Formats: sequence, C-alpha cells, structure tokens
Amino acid sequence: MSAAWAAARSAFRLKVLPRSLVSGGVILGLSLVLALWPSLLAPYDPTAFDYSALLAPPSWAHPFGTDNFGRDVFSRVIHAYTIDMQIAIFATIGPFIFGTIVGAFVGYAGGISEAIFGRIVDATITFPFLVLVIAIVSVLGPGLGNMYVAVGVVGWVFYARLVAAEIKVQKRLDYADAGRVMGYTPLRIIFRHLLPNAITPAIVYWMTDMALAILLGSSLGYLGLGAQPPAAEWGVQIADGKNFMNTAWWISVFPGVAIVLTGLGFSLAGDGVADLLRVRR
Amino acid sequence: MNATLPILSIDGVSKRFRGPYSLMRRLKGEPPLIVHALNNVTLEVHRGETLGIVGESGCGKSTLARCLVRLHEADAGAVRFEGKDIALLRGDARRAFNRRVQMIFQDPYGSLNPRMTVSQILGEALFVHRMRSKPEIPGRIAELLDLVRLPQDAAARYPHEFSGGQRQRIGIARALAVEPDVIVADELVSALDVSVQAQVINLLLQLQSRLHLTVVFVAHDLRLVRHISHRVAVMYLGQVMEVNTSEGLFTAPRHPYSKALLEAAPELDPGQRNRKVALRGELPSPLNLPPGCPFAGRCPNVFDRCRTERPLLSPRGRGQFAACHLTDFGTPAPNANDPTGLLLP
Amino acid sequence: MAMSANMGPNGNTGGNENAGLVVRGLTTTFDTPRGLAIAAADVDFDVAPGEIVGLVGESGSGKSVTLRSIMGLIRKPGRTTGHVDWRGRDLVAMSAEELRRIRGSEIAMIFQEPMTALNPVLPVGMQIEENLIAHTTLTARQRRSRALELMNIVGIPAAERRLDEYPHQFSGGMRQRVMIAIALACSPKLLLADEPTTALDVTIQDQILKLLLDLRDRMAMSVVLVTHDLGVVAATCDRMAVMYAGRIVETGTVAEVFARPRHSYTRGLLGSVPRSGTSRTMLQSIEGTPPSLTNLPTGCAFHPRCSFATDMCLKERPVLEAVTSPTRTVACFHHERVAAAEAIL
Amino acid sequence: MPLFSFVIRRLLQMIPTVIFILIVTFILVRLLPGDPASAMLGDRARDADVERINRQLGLDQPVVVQFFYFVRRVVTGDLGNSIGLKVSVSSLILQRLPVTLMLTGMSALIALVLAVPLAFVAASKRERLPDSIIRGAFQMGLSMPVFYVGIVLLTVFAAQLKLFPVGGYGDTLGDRLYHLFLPALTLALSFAAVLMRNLRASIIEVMNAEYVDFATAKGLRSRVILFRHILRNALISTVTLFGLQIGTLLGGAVITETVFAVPGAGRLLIDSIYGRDYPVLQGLTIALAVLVSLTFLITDIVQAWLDPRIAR
Amino acid sequence: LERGGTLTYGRYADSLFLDPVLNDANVDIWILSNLYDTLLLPTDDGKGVQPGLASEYKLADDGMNLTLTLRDGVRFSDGSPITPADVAWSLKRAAKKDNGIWGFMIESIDDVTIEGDKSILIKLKHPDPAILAALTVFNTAILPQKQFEASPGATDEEKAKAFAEHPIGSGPFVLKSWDRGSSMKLVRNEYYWAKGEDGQPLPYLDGINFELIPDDATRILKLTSGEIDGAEFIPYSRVNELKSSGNLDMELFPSTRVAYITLNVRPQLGGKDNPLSNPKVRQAMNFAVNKEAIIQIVTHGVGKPQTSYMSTATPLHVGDKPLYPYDLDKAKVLMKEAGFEEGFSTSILVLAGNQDEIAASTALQQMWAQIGIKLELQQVDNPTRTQQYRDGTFVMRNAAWTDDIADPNEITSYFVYSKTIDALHTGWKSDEADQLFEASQKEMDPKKRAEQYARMQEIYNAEGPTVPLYETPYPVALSKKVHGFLQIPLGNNIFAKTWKEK
Ligand SMILES: Nc1ncnc2c1ncn2[C@@H]1O[C@H](COP(=O)(O)OP(=O)(O)OP(=O)(O)O)[C@@H](O)[C@H]1O
Ligand SMILES: Nc1ncnc2c1ncn2[C@@H]1O[C@H](COP(=O)(O)OP(=O)(O)OP(=O)(O)O)[C@@H](O)[C@H]1O
Ligand SMILES: [Mg+2]
Ligand SMILES: [Mg+2]
Repeated sequence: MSAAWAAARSAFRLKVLPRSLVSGGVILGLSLVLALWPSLLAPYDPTAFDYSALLAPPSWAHPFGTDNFGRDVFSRVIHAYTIDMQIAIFATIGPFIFGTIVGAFVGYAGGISEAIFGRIVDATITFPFLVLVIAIVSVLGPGLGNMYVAVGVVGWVFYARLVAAEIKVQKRLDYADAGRVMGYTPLRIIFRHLLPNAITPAIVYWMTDMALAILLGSSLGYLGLGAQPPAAEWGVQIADGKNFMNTAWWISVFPGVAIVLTGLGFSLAGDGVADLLRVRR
Repeated sequence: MNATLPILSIDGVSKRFRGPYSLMRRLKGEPPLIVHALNNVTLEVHRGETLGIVGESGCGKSTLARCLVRLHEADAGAVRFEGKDIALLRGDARRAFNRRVQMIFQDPYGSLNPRMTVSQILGEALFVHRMRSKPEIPGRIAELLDLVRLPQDAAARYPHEFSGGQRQRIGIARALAVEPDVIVADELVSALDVSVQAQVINLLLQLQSRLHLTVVFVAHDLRLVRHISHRVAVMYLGQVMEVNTSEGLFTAPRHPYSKALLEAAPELDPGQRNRKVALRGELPSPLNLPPGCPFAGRCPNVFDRCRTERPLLSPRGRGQFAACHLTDFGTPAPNANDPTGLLLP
Repeated sequence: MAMSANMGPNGNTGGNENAGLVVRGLTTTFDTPRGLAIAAADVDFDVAPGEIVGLVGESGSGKSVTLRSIMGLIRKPGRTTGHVDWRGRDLVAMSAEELRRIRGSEIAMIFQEPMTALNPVLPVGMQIEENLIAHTTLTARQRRSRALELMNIVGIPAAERRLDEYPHQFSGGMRQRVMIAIALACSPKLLLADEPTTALDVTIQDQILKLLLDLRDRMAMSVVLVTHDLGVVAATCDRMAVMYAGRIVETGTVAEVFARPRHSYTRGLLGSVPRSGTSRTMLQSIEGTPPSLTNLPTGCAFHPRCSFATDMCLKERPVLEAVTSPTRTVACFHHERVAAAEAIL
Repeated sequence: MPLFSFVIRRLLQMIPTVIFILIVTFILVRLLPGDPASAMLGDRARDADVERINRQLGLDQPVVVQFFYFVRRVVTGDLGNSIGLKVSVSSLILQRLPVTLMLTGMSALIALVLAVPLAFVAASKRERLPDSIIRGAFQMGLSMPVFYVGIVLLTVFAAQLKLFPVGGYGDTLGDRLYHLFLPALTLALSFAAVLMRNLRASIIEVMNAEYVDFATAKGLRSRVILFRHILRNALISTVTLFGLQIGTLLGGAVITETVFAVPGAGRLLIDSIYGRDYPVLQGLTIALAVLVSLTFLITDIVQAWLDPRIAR
Repeated sequence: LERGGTLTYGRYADSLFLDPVLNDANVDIWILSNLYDTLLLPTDDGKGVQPGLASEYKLADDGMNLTLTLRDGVRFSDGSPITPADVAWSLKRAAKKDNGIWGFMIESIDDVTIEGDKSILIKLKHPDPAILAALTVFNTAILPQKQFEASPGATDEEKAKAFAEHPIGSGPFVLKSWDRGSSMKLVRNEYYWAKGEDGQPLPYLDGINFELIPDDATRILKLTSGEIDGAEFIPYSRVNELKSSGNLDMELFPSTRVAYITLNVRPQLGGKDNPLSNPKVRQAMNFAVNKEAIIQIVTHGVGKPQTSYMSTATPLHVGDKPLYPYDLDKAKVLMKEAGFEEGFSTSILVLAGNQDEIAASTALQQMWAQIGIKLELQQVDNPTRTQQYRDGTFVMRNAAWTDDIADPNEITSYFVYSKTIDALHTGWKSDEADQLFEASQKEMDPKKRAEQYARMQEIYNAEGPTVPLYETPYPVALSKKVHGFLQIPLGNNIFAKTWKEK
C-alpha cells in the first residue's frame, strides 16, 4: 500500500515544476496579462484628469487614491504594466541575443578575441553602469527607444561574459571533442552542442536582468530620461509622488509595491528556471 | 613484422603543451614551461588488430589517442592513416578521415551532449556524414541501437536517463553510426562498474569481429588490456617503453617498468599475496624531463648509463620492442644469474 | 530484523575494549524528491581488533553510506537507525559531543577522493594539526613534530617543507597519503577507508595498500576497506562483505568467498574480471543494471539479474544467515546451488 | 613572489582598460548635445558670450586636437580646471572622491555585516521558513529603487525617530561616519541582497563539500568547521562578486548622494554631465576607472590569499 | 531682537564663482549681496533705489552725468578703506566689454572719474533711465583694486578666480570657508557700515552656514527636524503642508518670477510650415489653457495668473486682469479661423526631472488636446535644451524668468526686443515694439517711459511668442525662531537684518 503510494508520489513529484518557477511564473503571467490587457482591471483612463479629485486618498472609487492631476493611481499602476513589462523585455532581449552570440564565439575561439573582449569587459564593469546609460541617453535623447539602445550598448557584455565563461568550460568536455571527432563544423559544435549547455547562466541572469531593467527604467524615469509623461510608468509615478510622500503617500507607494512584486516574480522565475534547466547527469 | 601496410602509423610523434608562464619567468627572459606529453612516439596499428596502450596516469595515453584522431596536432612527426599524413588532410578528405577513424571517450557522463536525445545524437552523425538519406535515418538508428543492445525506446530519451554502461553503448553507437574502420577507445570502461565493464567489453569484442574494426584500446587496467589486445604498448612519461604481444608482455615483460607495473597490479588470488612494494616513487613531472631514461629515477635495475643516455625503442625479437639499455632484460633464458628472469611461473 | 545468527567472531556485545566494531541493523534512508531511498538496509557486520574487513559492491550499493553512517556523517534529509557498537558503546545513540570526541581519535576515516576531501585553502600541515588540536593537549611544537612524524610514516619526502604547502601542490598519491596521515594523527583503533586507492595508479595503489598493511601490523588497528576492486580485497583483506542494493548479501573470509561464492552476485562479480589465459573471450558479465534505490524489486533485489532466480526470490526477501560457519553468511535461498555451480575460470 | 608577479601583471592589464575608458568618455562627452558655455550661461546667454567662452576653453578646435592636448596634460599629471566650478579638477577629485570612497566602503561593510550571518542562517535552514523570510526580505531590498529606499529610510530613521541626521556630511571623522550611515545603509541593501544570494548558494555548496565531511570526521568542533572550513571557502566566490559590485555601488552612489546631500564624487559626476563640464567628467572617469581597477586588484589579491590555488 | 548666533540655511544648489562680474548664475547672484556691497541698494519691494555705499547721488538734468558721494569711513572686510579709486576701477571693470555677461546693464557708462576724495563722476554715452537701478545690481559691486590686482594670475579672469576663493568685499558678511558642493560658511563683517535697530553695526548674526541639500524632500526634512534654520525653494506642493506646521514660518516673498511657455514662431521649422507662426494659433493656445487649473496642479494654489508678460513686481507693469481667461470656445473658433480646425502635432522641451515643468506640460498636453493639438513631451537636460533654444530649432519649451534689476528693461530686452536674443530665440519681431524699446532706453521722462512700456506690453501680450502660465512668489521656509530674513523680488537673499532667537 505504502509502496504504491510512494510510487504515485514520486511519479507526481517528477512531473511537477520547481516550486519557485510556479510562483514566479504565476506572478509574471498575471503581469503579462495586465500588460497586454490593462483595461481588464483598470477602471479609469490612466491619463484622464479629474480636477475635482486632486490628491484624493484611497477610497472605493479610487482604490489607490488619485495623484496631483486627479488621475486614478490604481489605473495608472495597472497601465504601467504595459510599459514596464515592455522595458523588461525590450531592454534585455537584444543584449541577451547579441551577448550570447558574441560570448559563444569568444569563448570558443579564445586567444586574441578573448583578450580584446576581456578589456571590453574590464572597461564596462569599471564604468559606473548608470552613469554610462545616462550619458548615452543624453546623447541620443530621452525616451524608451533610446533607453533600450543605451542599456543594450552596455548590457550585452554581461551576457557575453557569462556565456563565454561557460562555453570555455563546455568546450573542454568530452562531448565537444566527440563533435570534433565526428567531423562537425565549429559552427555546429558551438550552436548545436555547446550553447544549449552553456546558456543556462545567461538565461538565469536574463531573469534577474529583466527585474534590473525595470529598476533602471524607473531610475531613468525618475531622472526624466525614461518613459515620457503622461505615460504611466512606475518610476515616473514614484518620481511624481516624491513631493507628496508626506501628504499623499499613495501616489508613490503603490507603484513601489508593483516594482517589488514584479521583481520578486522575475527573481523567483530565475531560480525556477535555473532548477528546471539544471543538467541532470 | 606484418608486411601489409599498417592502417595507422605513428611516426616519431611528439606533443608539447605550454605550461604556466608567469610574469616572473617572462621578466627573467626564461621560456615558458613546457609539458612534454609525447616524446618521439613510434607505433603501428594493423588492420583488424587491437592495440592496447597502458601506462600510469599522465603518461600521455590520451594525448596519443587524441593525436590519432587529430584532436591534437602533433608538434613533430606524423600520424599516417593508410599511408597519408593526416595533418595534411583538408576539407572533404579531413571529413572522410574523421568518419573513418572514430574515438570513444572515457567519461560516460561527459561525452554525450546532455541536451540531445539519443536519436538526435545518432541522427546528427548520420545526417552530417550523409550516411543515409533522411527517411532512412530512423531505421538506421533502430539498427544501431540493436547493434549495441539498447532497447528501442532508448531513442527518445536523454543521456541522463541511462546508466553509465548504457551511455558508453550510446557512445559506441555514435562512433559506429559513421561506419568507421578504426576505433580509438580512450579508457572506455574505467568509469564503469566491474559487472558492467564486462558487458561493454563483450560488446566491443563482438562488434570488432563482426565489423572488422581496428581498435586502439587505451586503458590503465592491465588485466583488461591483456584480455582484449593482440598487442600492447606500455607508455611512461610520454614515451613508449615496450611494445609486445599481449601474451609476451604478460609472461615475459622486456622492460623493468612493464614488470613493475604487472607486479603492482593485485592478483585476484588471495593465496598469492606478497608484502613487497613493486615500485617506489611516483611518475616524475613531465615539465622537466631527465636527460637519460625517464624511468631511471624509479628503476630497480638502474645503472649509470641510464641517467645520461636515453634508450631508444629497439627490437627484442618476435614482434617485441623495448626501450631499455638492458637489452636482455626479461629474456626467458634459463640463465640463473639473471635476477630479473625468475619472476615467470 | 534478521540478524541473530550472525554475531561474528566477537559475538558478545558487552562493553569491552576488545569488542571492536559491531554493526547491527544499520539502516540509512534519504528522503528524495523521487521518494524514500534506502541506501543502507539492515547492515550487520563485525570488525575484530586488528582485522581488515573488505566491503565490496558496485557503485551505489551503499558502501560509502554505510561508512558514513558509522561515523554519524549522514545529514538531513538522510536518517540513520540501528546500532553501531564501538567498544560496547552505541555510536548512533551517542550525543553529538561524545561522538565528536571519538571521531578522528578512536575512529578515523579516509575518503574516496583525495582531491575533494582535503580543504583546498588550508596548508596540509594545518589540516593534520587540526586533528591533534581537537583531540590532544599537545603544544604547538609537539603538534608540528607529530605532523612531521606522520608525514614520514606515510612516506612523503621533504616533509618539513611540504607541511606548509597546499593540497593542490601535491600529486594524487601524495594527497591520499596526506589524508592517511590525518586519519592516523591520533593513532585510531579503527580506520574506515572508503576506496582509498580508486583514484590512484596501480603502482601507487600498491604502495598505499602495503602501507595500510604495515600500519595495521604496527598499530594493531582494525580497518574497514571499501573497494569495488576484488583484486584489492584479495591482496589485502582478512574477511570481506559483499553489498548489493544497500544490503550485505554475503560475508566470509576472503579465501572462502573467492574459492566458493555462495551468492550469485558475488559469483558474477568474480566472473566479470578478466583472468590470465582468457584472452579475447567473452567475460561472464552480470546482465542488466543495478536497481534504483527508490524503486527496488520485490523479494531479492538481485533476482532480475540472477540466473538462479526462482519464483520464491521474486516474492520473498532472503535474510542474511550463517551457513558453513558463524562467520560465513549469505542472503540467498539458492546458495547451495550457487556454491555447487561450476567454478569460475 | 608569485603574488608580486600577479600584482604587476594585473597593473599592466589596467593600462589598456583606462585608455579605452578615456577614449570612450572623451568621444561620448563630445557627442552630448549642448556645450559647456550654454550649460553655464543658461537661457540668457548671447551668442557672442557663448562663442567667447568656447574659444577660451579651446572647444573650437577639432576633437582630435583637443584629445591630443588632453592626453598630453594627463600624462604630466594635470587634469585641467573645472569649467563650471573654476577650480582644478584634481583638487575637486581629491575633495569628493574620499567621501564617496567612505560611503561605498561603509556600505560594503554594512552589506557584509548584513549578508554574511544571514546567509549562514538561510543556508542552514535551507528551504525552510527562516530561509524564505530572509530571502524574501533581501529580495525586497533588491527590487526597490535606491532613491525610494533612501527617502523611506530618511523619513523613518532621521525625521521620525531622529536616530540619524537628515543627510549632509560632517566635519570630524566620527561625525562623518554618523552622517554617512543612512546613505551607506541605503546603498548596502541591494548590495547585501546580491551578496546574500551568492553567499547562500556557495555556503550550501561548501557545506556539501567532502572536505567538510572530512573535517567532521576528524572530530572538529562545529565552530571550527564553520569558520575555518566553510566560511573561508564560501567567501572565495563571493569576493569576486564583491569586487565586481563595487562599480555598481559607485553607480548607486550617484543617486544616494543626491538624496542624502552627500558631497561626493557620484554627484559631481552627474553634475559634470549636466554641466557639460568636460574636464571634470574626464578626470573623474579616469579616477573612478583606476579606483575600480584597484578594487578588482585588491579583491583578486584577497581572493588569492583566501584561495592558494590562484596565484601560482 | 537678539544678536549673535549662526544661522544654517539649506540651499538647493551650491554657488559656482563668487566674482560679481564674471559669474553666470542665480546661485551666485542671489547671495553675492551678502559679501559685496553696491553703491546703491534696491528697496525692499524691489522697485526703488536707496543709498548704499554712496550716501548721496545726483543725476544731471540732461541725464548724461551721475555724481555719487561715498559714505564716510566705509571699509572693506579686511579693514582697508574704500576709496573712489576702488569705485572707479570696479565700475570700469564691470562695464568693460566682454567682461562677463552682465555688462549690458551698464552699457551706457562711458567713463568713471574720481572727483576729490569722496566723489565719483559717471559719464554716460546717452541718457539712461535705468542707470540708478543698474547701480544696485551685483555686477557693480565695489572691490578693493589693490587686493584684487595682487591676486596671482596673469589675466583678469585668473586673478578673479584666485580672488574669489577668499573674496574681500564690504557686504555684511565675509566668506570664512567653502567646501564646494557641501557647505559654505560666512561670518560677520566687523567693518560693515549699516546700523541695526539697536544702533549697533549690522549684521545681527555672527555667521551663516549655507548647507547644500539638492533634494527637496531632504531639505525639508532637515528643516522640520531642526537641523537647519531655513530652506529655500520649497516645492509648491509642500507649501500648504508647511504653512500649517506649528514651528515653521512658511514665507512667500513677492518675486519677479514668471513661468511661461516659449513658442518658436519662425514660419518654417525643420523644413515644414510652422503653425505656431500664426498669431491666431498662439491666441487659441492661450485661451485653451486653464490657468487656474495649472496654478492648482503645479503651484498648489501658491501662484497667480499673469496679467502681463512681466510680473506685477516689475516696475512699469500694467494690467489688472489675467491674460487670456480660459475660453475653449473662443480657442476653437480661433483655430478654425487660422485653418487648423483639425489641430496639429507638436512637441515641447521639458527639463528632465523637473516636476513643475512636467506637471505644467502634462496639463497643457491635456488642455491643448481639446483644440486638437497633440503635444509630445521631450525631457532633456539643460545644456541640450539651451542649445536647441539658442539654435532656434526648438518648437516649444518651458521657461521661467526673474529680474536682476529693478527696471522693466531687462525682461523687455530679452522678451520683446528682437535684437538681444531674437525675442527669447523665438524669431518673433515687432518693429513697433523694437522702436519703442530703443526709445525707452533713453527716455528720461518717467511718464513717457511708462507709456512706452504700456504699449509694448499691449503688443506683446496680444500676439507675443509666449504662453504665460503664472507668477509665483519665492517660497522660503524658516524656523519660527528666525526673524528679519528677506528675499527681495529680484531674488537676493538679504541676511543683514536677520536675527535668531536663542
Ligand atoms: N591541453 C593540455 N594542456 C596542457 N597540458 C596537457 C594538456 N593535455 C594533457 N596535458 C598534459 O600532458 C600530459 C599527458 O596527459 P594525458 O592526458 O595524455 O595522460 P593520460 O596518460 O591520458 O593520463 P590519464 O590516465 O590520467 O588519463 C599530462 O602531464 C597532462 O597534464
Ligand atoms: N545525501 C544523499 N541524498 C540522497 N541519496 C543519497 C545521498 N547520499 C547517498 N545517496 C544514495 O545512496 C546510494 C548509495 O550511495 P553510496 O555513496 O554509499 O554508494 P557506494 O557504494 O559508495 O558507491 P561508489 O562506489 O560509487 O562510491 C546511492 O544510490 C546514492 O544515490
Ligand atoms: Mg587519459
Ligand atoms: Mg562511495
């Protein structure tokens, strides 16, 4: 009896995804739904003014209160999912892909390319990231598009570094040699064999990076270099509410909660993905 | 010696690796440290035979095996496949060579891409070398699985779902997929359990006779090498110390090192115990090779010449070669004065 | 609990200095995501003072877990039950502090991998002296000279200098010696050696095994020697126990077991090893693969791979029982048939 | 000796990095729209004034020429004068950088003090309630924008509880430490979260290492095992991360210094971007690059000291 | 009244350069009067002139000569006497062409001569109705010639740099130490000439500590926690909150500050026709702006609607009704008349991170949307904006203005007169206004000059290139213990008569 039970349990457990992936996935899934269809939940137009309800505290009509324009904070927080999830994805996908490809080549080729890349890495991590991004955004002009470019110019290095390091490990393993002995081309070995095994840290980092991108987006929004008003974006909202911390805390607190929650989602998902992709040997 | 052309010949191959090169050495203008992994190795592999290669860890067995399949390029000397120097092969010729000389690796866990299923692993080999047309590939995969005695449902599974022995069979199947002439097996079974080792060895023996394979069998387990090989080469510190037929080596080793190696291996018979240490000391570092015989430091029969002059591999009759100044070492002569001859039963 | 018949040479378990180690019903389980893994089940065996007992079995059969359970090294999610009587006191029931005092002083352990068992960031001298600090009142100077002495005992040249070096500066054989030196630091009465030579070359293995024999003689120490190499057992041990899937399936003196194995698994093990004069013949392999510990076959765990198996083996689990003498035990319904089967070779 | 060669090698490696950064900065700042004169003079400037000032600053020359002059001066150790503040850049850097160093140093310290013990607790109570609480809390620290954390800490600890001063920098050393505590804490939170995460993972890994079992088998006391065997090994990988994060920490200082009115280099950097104060921006970038490189060097040395396998 | 004590004052930004002539920014200008003294001083309402270092002054009837008499016994802060030579040298330095950017205010000065041991004669190139007001402005401050010239450096600029590190002036305070970017400490000038209510020399305070706290929230926190005694630039959103707090005085000092949107009215912009060049469009945009709403949203009721482009605190201001009362219908009609019934898309430059500008622009975006104008906000940093502004390539921008001189000529020269900076770089030009301005610069008859200014305001307010938003006072919060602090409409922080309860 108990043996049957144990067998059933083990079968069940095996199919089950890592717990953190499930909880992270649920948070992110919901976020994505809100990002795609914010009007499902948001009762008001996020940019509509209401002069009769400036700085109104949370109430049934406005669950998160209103801001200094009388805009519904709840609707703004919800609508901000669209922009912030977009930031999370767009600011990181380019660096992820480009960095992964560069990292794969550098890690495989080694030698001079590795030395050059090493200096680029040094320079990049030596330069305060935020400052560099600010400078680049200042050159290109504010706005999300340019922010993606700025983040991408710097961000790919980290992916490339992770992938290169992992490829260096992987290329010494027997299965890589096996590929060479089979007469496979380097391209096939890199992309068909090594990369799938080397990319896990990059994917895990990607999860974290998406959370970081939202934070960076907020910081830039706060500095006025990210999303442009009247768009609802959490960083912009926090910046909007900064002067009202004492009198209307709800303007900045709720977007703050949203940031933390989404960050948590990404981080849990990252842990989960790491679990899921761990090579079983 | 066999008059026919050897399928693989190794002709004075040397391989060096660059060791750590500290700034201190650079500043002093000293050259980087060099690991002498192979020194002037000469060997022949004949069609259809199994050549065993034994030696202690770090003596260069794997390096040699890798030179054979061109995972390493030799620094000096040449490896010839059917008389052609493999270092000169380019493009299609190189691919053809790669197809015909395959390698199987030691680590059953590391040698298979963990993210590919068995059918992907085998299918890729078949596809890249155009061994079969696309629709025929699944059938061929089934045949291969059958050949290495894996169940058919193995095709859809990932390496981690198999035991070590099964994985080695997948490795063998991958090598066989391209229908090679030569298989270089580097420590094929050392990572496996005794009971499973036997399965894989049996499989290799069967396949060899069925497919007329030539096998280079690299291992450190003397019992295994003796069991499977026609001829055996004993290596020490990047050099071949002795080449002998399997029986010849085990009954009358012609090199003191071979003898010590045999003595050190524990006998399976509890009645044959002894308390004498077979060989003292350890393998010296390949970073700075001694000028004379590499074994001089540990050899019980050492004399002055050994320390200054490196003995060359020279014939000892009946297909035997040894690199030792004691040319009559191990001769099965009834000469009672020879202290080294008494070992043989 | 099935054990009463097997009390070993020191059947009296009363607390006395000469009792040695008496293991009874030692069971260790792990709660894994795949279910409960019974890594060691009902393990019974004894070790008399001065005796070397070999523990053999294939990978994953629970040899290391047994040793670790004796030392109380099983961590969550693992759990150990049963009795380990050391000189009359039960180690399993002992308080952590009492156990700590015994570990490293009366009972010492050598680990399988000298590479990973030594702390890479501490000089080896420190790692030896640590043991002395924990269990003796020696002064720093005395500790240092004891460490030097130990290095000499295990045969590490230039000990004075090497004490300050780090593990990575030692070769594999030297590291294993360092580990032995650490284990010997407080002159233990029992040495648990977990595959001390598996990672080493034959010549080094030979040196280390001979060293162990020497030490046993000089210090009247008992040794449990875990290995999967039957040759090592044949060359070193007095008695042996064979494990399969977490259970001991056969015990006896080495000579008895080698001459006439009474368990089909033992028989298979002996058959899988190539012997002289069997060149290029099929080996007697044990077909199939070892079972998963979370999903053991019913009845005798070995029955799916056993050529002697009958319906009974499928339904009922044989217990370990004394056969010809109190120290000759086997867990097989058909041990007479196995013993009578034609000799291996 | 090995350490010495190691240090020399690393120092030599810094040179191309610094040159690379120098070029990038130089080009980047000149790509920024707007010039120092407009930045300085603001809306009321007339064209003639702007031109005059740009001429005085040599900004009418081609960029290559400017770069040449700049490098020539840097080689002689002269970083030039600030355009906006009208003092020498080196004196500015000497005045501001130590503040930021102290701030980052303190926050690194606080991060360690927070992360190390809690990582131990989390690792040993792995997957249980304390672990979840600790990880959750640190995750929050990681997910909150720095400026937000700063304002919250200020409001609670300085304004409400009056435990700390509201920003500023002090005069005496003790006073400064006291002033810098809250900003350092703000910076430390996300840093601690990253450290904790990494340390927890490596502690778990080290705890499962064979040498820890071997140490237990030697009969060592658990305290000895913890400190001598586990902590030291777990710190090795964390030290690298620690070094890498210093750059990030300096980046975070930019915002923290503004929120807490700390007159540090981070704020100077931002001001110099907004003020198009090229000499300050360039000088400061070099200083920071050298500094961060030195930090890497130091962490490498610490790591080499912790891990004898490295410096061969 | 209590003497003594040090006042700690929180500033939003640090000073850059403490030379009266060569400085560029308000952060310097607004505190310079504490270190340096001018011959004449602005009255507290910022509209008039009163004696300063000069106890008497007399403008000749033809308006071509000005005679000033130095006050008895006035000294610099190092104790040396102030001589007419110092005065003449200082004024000539200030008036020298290309010396700094403020020279335009005294461009009428032709020569300065010493008349005896007390008097100075200023000869003008042409009659200048604003000359007296100009002599209250910071750049005409009197410096000690000898000490200045003894400063290291070859050029005037280098000497000024060195001198300004330890400036010697005759203001009520002396610079004691300056930790750039952090704090600036002033102590009282023992030699200051003015007397307090108690008959003793001013100032009352022993010193002032300026602390630099750029973050608004932090500055207020420091004030409420009692760490500082006063804080400038209180965000409007916090004014009402601080007004109701018990231990603070929330002061709203009348100012000349106006906030407005500048529109580029060139006919072509970026190769396309520019709708903003049409006066009807500009009027429509003006009518479409609900100023009351903006004042609520941005200034939280602190500001008031503008009645002319110049603030009510500027001399010769006219107008008592808010410009362009909110009238959406009229706006729509005007748009239709202008041919923009469908509206158009346009953009506005906003200073990145500036909450007031963001709020105002966001509100404008909404309001103008109602007449079909789609407004895009572009946040940029200051130099970027300034460059686009100066190049005349911007479309619209947020802006604010404060006077430096107690005369309407400064603001009018920038806003209206096309030859200064193209009327705020907008490309707007009215020949009539230009002529009026030129005439008013020499018009010595106050009544006539007032008429000229009334007309100029009429023209500009009707079709000028700006959208006036609001005028606001200077919000300064002070501890209840602080008395007698004054920020005059020109922005100058006057600490001379400030005192602090113990
Ligand atoms: N890629 C490499 N770079 C530097 N040194 C190498 C490299 N590969 C092998 N070596 C060195 O060459 C020598 C021979 O190595 P090799 O792997 O051939 O030995 P082996 O006989 O196969 O040993 P094992 O039994 O341990 O596999 C060793 O000293 C090894 O350290
Ligand atoms: N901490 C653990 N958690 C779960 N399962 C474990 C743990 N430790 C050991 N096991 C399981 O217990 C079984 C016995 O392992 P053990 O290490 O004792 O094998 P062994 O006989 O020593 O094998 P080897 O020859 O490979 O050392 C294995 O199946 C292993 O997977
Ligand atoms: Mg090898
Ligand atoms: Mg084991």
